[in-house]
Amino acid sequence: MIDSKRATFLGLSAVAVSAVLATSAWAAKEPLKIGVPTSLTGPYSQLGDEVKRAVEFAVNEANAAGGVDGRKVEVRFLDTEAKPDLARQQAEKLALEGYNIMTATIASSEVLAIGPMLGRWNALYVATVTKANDITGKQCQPRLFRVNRPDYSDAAVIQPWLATRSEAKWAIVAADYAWGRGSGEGFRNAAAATGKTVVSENYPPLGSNDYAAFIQKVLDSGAQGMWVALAGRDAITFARQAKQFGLFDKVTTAGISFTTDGTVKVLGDVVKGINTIINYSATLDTPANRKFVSDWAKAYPGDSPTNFGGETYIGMQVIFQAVKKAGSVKPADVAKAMAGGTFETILGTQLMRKEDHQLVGPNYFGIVEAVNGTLRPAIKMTVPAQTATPGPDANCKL
Amino acid sequence: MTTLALEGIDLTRRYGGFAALDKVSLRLEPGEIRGLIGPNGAGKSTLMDALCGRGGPTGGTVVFNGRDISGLSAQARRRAGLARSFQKTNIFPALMVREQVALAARMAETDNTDEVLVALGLLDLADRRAADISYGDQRRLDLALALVGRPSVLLLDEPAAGLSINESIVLARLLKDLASSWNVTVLLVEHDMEVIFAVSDRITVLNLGRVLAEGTREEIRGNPEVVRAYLGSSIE
Amino acid sequence: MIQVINGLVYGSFLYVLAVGLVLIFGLRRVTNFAHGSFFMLGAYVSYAAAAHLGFWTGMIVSVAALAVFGALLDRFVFRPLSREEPIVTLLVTFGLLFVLEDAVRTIWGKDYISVSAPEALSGSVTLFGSQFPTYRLFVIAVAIAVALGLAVWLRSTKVGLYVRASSVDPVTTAMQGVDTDRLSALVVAIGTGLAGLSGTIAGPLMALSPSMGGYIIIDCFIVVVTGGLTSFTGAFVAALVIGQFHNLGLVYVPEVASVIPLLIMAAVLGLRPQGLAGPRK
Amino acid sequence: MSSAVPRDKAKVAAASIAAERRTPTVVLAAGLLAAAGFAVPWVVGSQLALTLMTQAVIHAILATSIGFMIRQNGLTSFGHAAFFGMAAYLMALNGKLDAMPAELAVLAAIAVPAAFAFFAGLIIVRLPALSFSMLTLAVAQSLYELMLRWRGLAGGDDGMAVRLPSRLFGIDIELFQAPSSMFVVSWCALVAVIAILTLVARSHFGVLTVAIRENEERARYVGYHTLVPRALVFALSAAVGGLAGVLFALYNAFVTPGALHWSLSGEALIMAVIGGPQAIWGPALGAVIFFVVKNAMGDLTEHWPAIIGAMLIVVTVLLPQGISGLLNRLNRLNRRSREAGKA
Repeated sequence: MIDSKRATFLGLSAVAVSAVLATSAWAAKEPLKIGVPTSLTGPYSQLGDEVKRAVEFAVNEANAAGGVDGRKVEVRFLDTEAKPDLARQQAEKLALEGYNIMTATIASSEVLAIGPMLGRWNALYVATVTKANDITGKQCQPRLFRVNRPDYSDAAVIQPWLATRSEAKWAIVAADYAWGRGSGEGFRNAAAATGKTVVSENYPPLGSNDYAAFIQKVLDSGAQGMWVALAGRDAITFARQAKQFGLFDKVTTAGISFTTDGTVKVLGDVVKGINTIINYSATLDTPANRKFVSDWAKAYPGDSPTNFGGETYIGMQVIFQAVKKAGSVKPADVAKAMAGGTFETILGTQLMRKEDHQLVGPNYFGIVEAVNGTLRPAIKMTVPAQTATPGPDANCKL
Repeated sequence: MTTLALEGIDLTRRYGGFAALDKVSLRLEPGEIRGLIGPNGAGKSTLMDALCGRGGPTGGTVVFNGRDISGLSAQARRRAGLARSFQKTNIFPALMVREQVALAARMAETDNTDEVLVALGLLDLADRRAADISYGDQRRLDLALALVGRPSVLLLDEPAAGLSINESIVLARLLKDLASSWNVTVLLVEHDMEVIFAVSDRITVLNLGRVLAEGTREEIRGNPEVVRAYLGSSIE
Repeated sequence: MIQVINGLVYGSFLYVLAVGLVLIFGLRRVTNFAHGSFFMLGAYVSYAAAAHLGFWTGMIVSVAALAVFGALLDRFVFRPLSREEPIVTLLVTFGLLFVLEDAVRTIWGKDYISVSAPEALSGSVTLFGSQFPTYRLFVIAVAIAVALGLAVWLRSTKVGLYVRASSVDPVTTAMQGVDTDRLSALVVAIGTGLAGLSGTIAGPLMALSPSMGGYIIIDCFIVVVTGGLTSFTGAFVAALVIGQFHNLGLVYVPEVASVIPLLIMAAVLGLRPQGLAGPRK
Repeated sequence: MSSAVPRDKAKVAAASIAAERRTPTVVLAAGLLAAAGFAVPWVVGSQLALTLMTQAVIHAILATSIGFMIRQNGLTSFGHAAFFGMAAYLMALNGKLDAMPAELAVLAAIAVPAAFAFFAGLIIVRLPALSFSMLTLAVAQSLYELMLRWRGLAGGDDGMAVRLPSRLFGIDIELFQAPSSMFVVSWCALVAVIAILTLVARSHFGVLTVAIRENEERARYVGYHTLVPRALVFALSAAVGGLAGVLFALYNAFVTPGALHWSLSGEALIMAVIGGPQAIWGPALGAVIFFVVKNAMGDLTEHWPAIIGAMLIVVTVLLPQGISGLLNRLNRLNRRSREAGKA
């Protein structure tokens, strides 16, 4: 399946590339070399695949249109296995090989490991799917940028949604590491602000095989609603087991990263009706996004971009436009063009704050339901950019 | 009166309800070669273990050169000069022959590695790995590990096991030589009666964990109880 | 009370996987780091087969396929290496782990896969006043069936006797004229077949991914070592104890739950270096 | 017999002289190799190659520590990353807390894992080999879990930066972080480690521990205590692992729980066995080869795990003694044929 899609896509892009090559418009200018240190193998390889397809799509699209600023775009992927040490090693390798504008790494810990080295490597990095606040907060760096919603933005979305709910007693199930703990805290604050009580808090270890103990605790707690911050494998295992215990039928469930395009595709009916924060969705109805989704479907027939794919594509849009604006592929010039600039993305015109290098954008809340016959998270509520991405992070000193 | 080289007093060891050793006493004069014989399961190896401090707790007392060593570990007994060799070849296969003899020598007061290698005819093999030499050579190496550092008492557990008749004879002659020239006291367990009768000054016979008889070669050969219990018709 | 049953489920699941390791270690003295990958392979094979043939046939296909795989593995890898240091075979199983993961990733893709329980087991029953998924009871039943089956096989057949003898001392058993090579092929096949079985029963419990073996293999080794390396009874007791304490840990002290199996192992080895039921040296 | 004695005496003398000659040879060879390391940055111009080589050498030190444990104790550690990560985290935590000068922290980061291993070793080296392996794994994974959860000070899974003073041992800290100079530092450390371990292995202590590995019971019956030497080997191995961790922390200035994870232990163990731990230098060679091959394969294809795995199977089946085993065998064959030629 995947292979046939790829083949078609490669075929198309080969035609496009040769058409452009014939004019040899970009022969004169230094190419734009993009390095992608991401998870090609290991537990996060599925997410790695999602971002890889988005990067490839963006690169082919740009080259077919004559390149970026008349430059050919080249891309190189290296495997990080989602290990921070390896990510740093591979990013260094990419930077030294000239692929010094980098993006689309999977885990926050990887980006935090890469960040401090960017100056030394004379490189630039744009985070597209990593949420740790520190990336544009305490550990922000002159050459480090982020286009996706950080954790505090997700927290900012919970409260308006929670205010609309009637359930008074809530339980939390979140992965026991920085992100899960942070999300749990965000929910607790939102619950306090909206007059709800949290009756059960559970932080299962990362990579658990059996969630029965936690499911039973939620069932016994008398909670009417449940907040879930589990991702990837954890999300799927938890959802499957929770369904078997009838948990979703008994409590209203909402979450973050729990029901993404990827996990919904795997779980199907199991997670139907679950509420979720949505950072990006192909269902978003703006002209720019409609065009992106339909072009994507041409390149990968029968497929639509996932949330991580969409976010990564935004990152590529920002990089391309910054390069054009800078008229250079030197990381220092591109960084200068990026900081404080505004960019036309599939989510509209967005500002890259110069104070903390965070792209200011909206955030969404929705529910898993059938859209055109396919089950997927669909947007029900939009939280505008000013609320979703509150003021520059005071912890960041650039 | 001279001090005894090694004395075991009322040595007792039990496994569950079974007494492997039942109040066995033994007195070895300095320089003596004592043969220790008995049918399988008589307690010969257990007696060796009890004397050298191997295995579980033992009742009774072990006196070595006039000193009570019952509370000492096996290591301490070896360093004091009570050495033993083993029934199964017990060497360090990966080490060179010289290396391991020297290693054993270091724990003793005198380093006579070369002397021992020469005496046991191992010098030509000194720089070979123990795993690569013949079985007979390995048996002699085992002996060398016990002998180096001039221990005053040697407990030898079937040193001739698996050797050819010729090799056994050479070994017996060697033991006698060593005992007299180095003044070593030897307690020798051996199934090969030729060897036992050829080298032993006195012989102790064990049966069912007790001392059945003790005496010179002739006395033992003539003891009807011993003949019945053990020697049978094999001695003629 | 219901939490105790949950512990039993996880313990049962661990047992089915770990006892395969015990079998392989007993006969070949192989520390099989690829066992988690066999488990993963078993899950994928049964998933693929079940898509066409249903859950139950999928289970049979998976067990059979893994058993054949195990027999071949023993013949072409473990047997030629049986004279080498254990660490060498260990390394080969490491290599196998890499290859299998990549092969599965290539064949079935990187996406997670989630499998539904078979129709007959997808409901739930009322236990101590709460709803409890039938499928979880099925997992306990499978473990009991495997334990009983092994016990009968080991205690009342001649082959079983050889296996027990070989597990304690492969060299001596070989000297008694038992064809340990043929025996090993059979036992390794059963061991990997059990990995296929546990992979199948894992399908409706956890997400399938090429790296899923890594999440379970450490717990399995802990069970085997705690149980005494070559003891089938030891593995059974260890799996249930560790499964139970792990689950109770999740309920009462979730912060340290993931190290509880390690602590149990350390405690057991501290008191009995040979493990719960290992032979005394 | 008496006539044989003079000949024997000559042989005895010759052998002991040969033994005495070895020590200076090792020192001299180490000196030359270390000096050669200084030339490398001039010959290899590429920063990329140098940074890869630096990382390979740091891994080589870790692999050497595991190999030494296998060689001297016959025990395989599945959790050697514990010492590596422990050292790296000690450096990082000290940077944060400013508990002691960084120079002292370097020494502590080597000494603490060693002391820890020594006391743990007194208890666990007596266990059956596999149980020992699993317990080392258990200790390492417990540390991993601990650091993963310690969000306050150690940053949990996000890891923590290693704050260092501007000068360390009087050397500009930049030199520890630039590939060209850090390669030289790591290389010298590796050469020194191998030289020291070689001398230790040839010393009485080294022979004794091999003897205990081979036949612990017999070692006791020639008069040795066997527990402490084994624990000491474990401690020495841990110290070397700690040294690798220190270099890692200096070079990367960043530590995450990954530095304690079993996959790092496993990878280092693979390196050690590929190289062949029967030679002290074998694991280091294995590490460099494994690192280079993995890197090259990773560049070529995302199917690198299959290629690495297949190579691992083939190499171990063909060369169960590792690469050093093969080289030694070739060397012996070569010498034998030369001797045959002379005769």
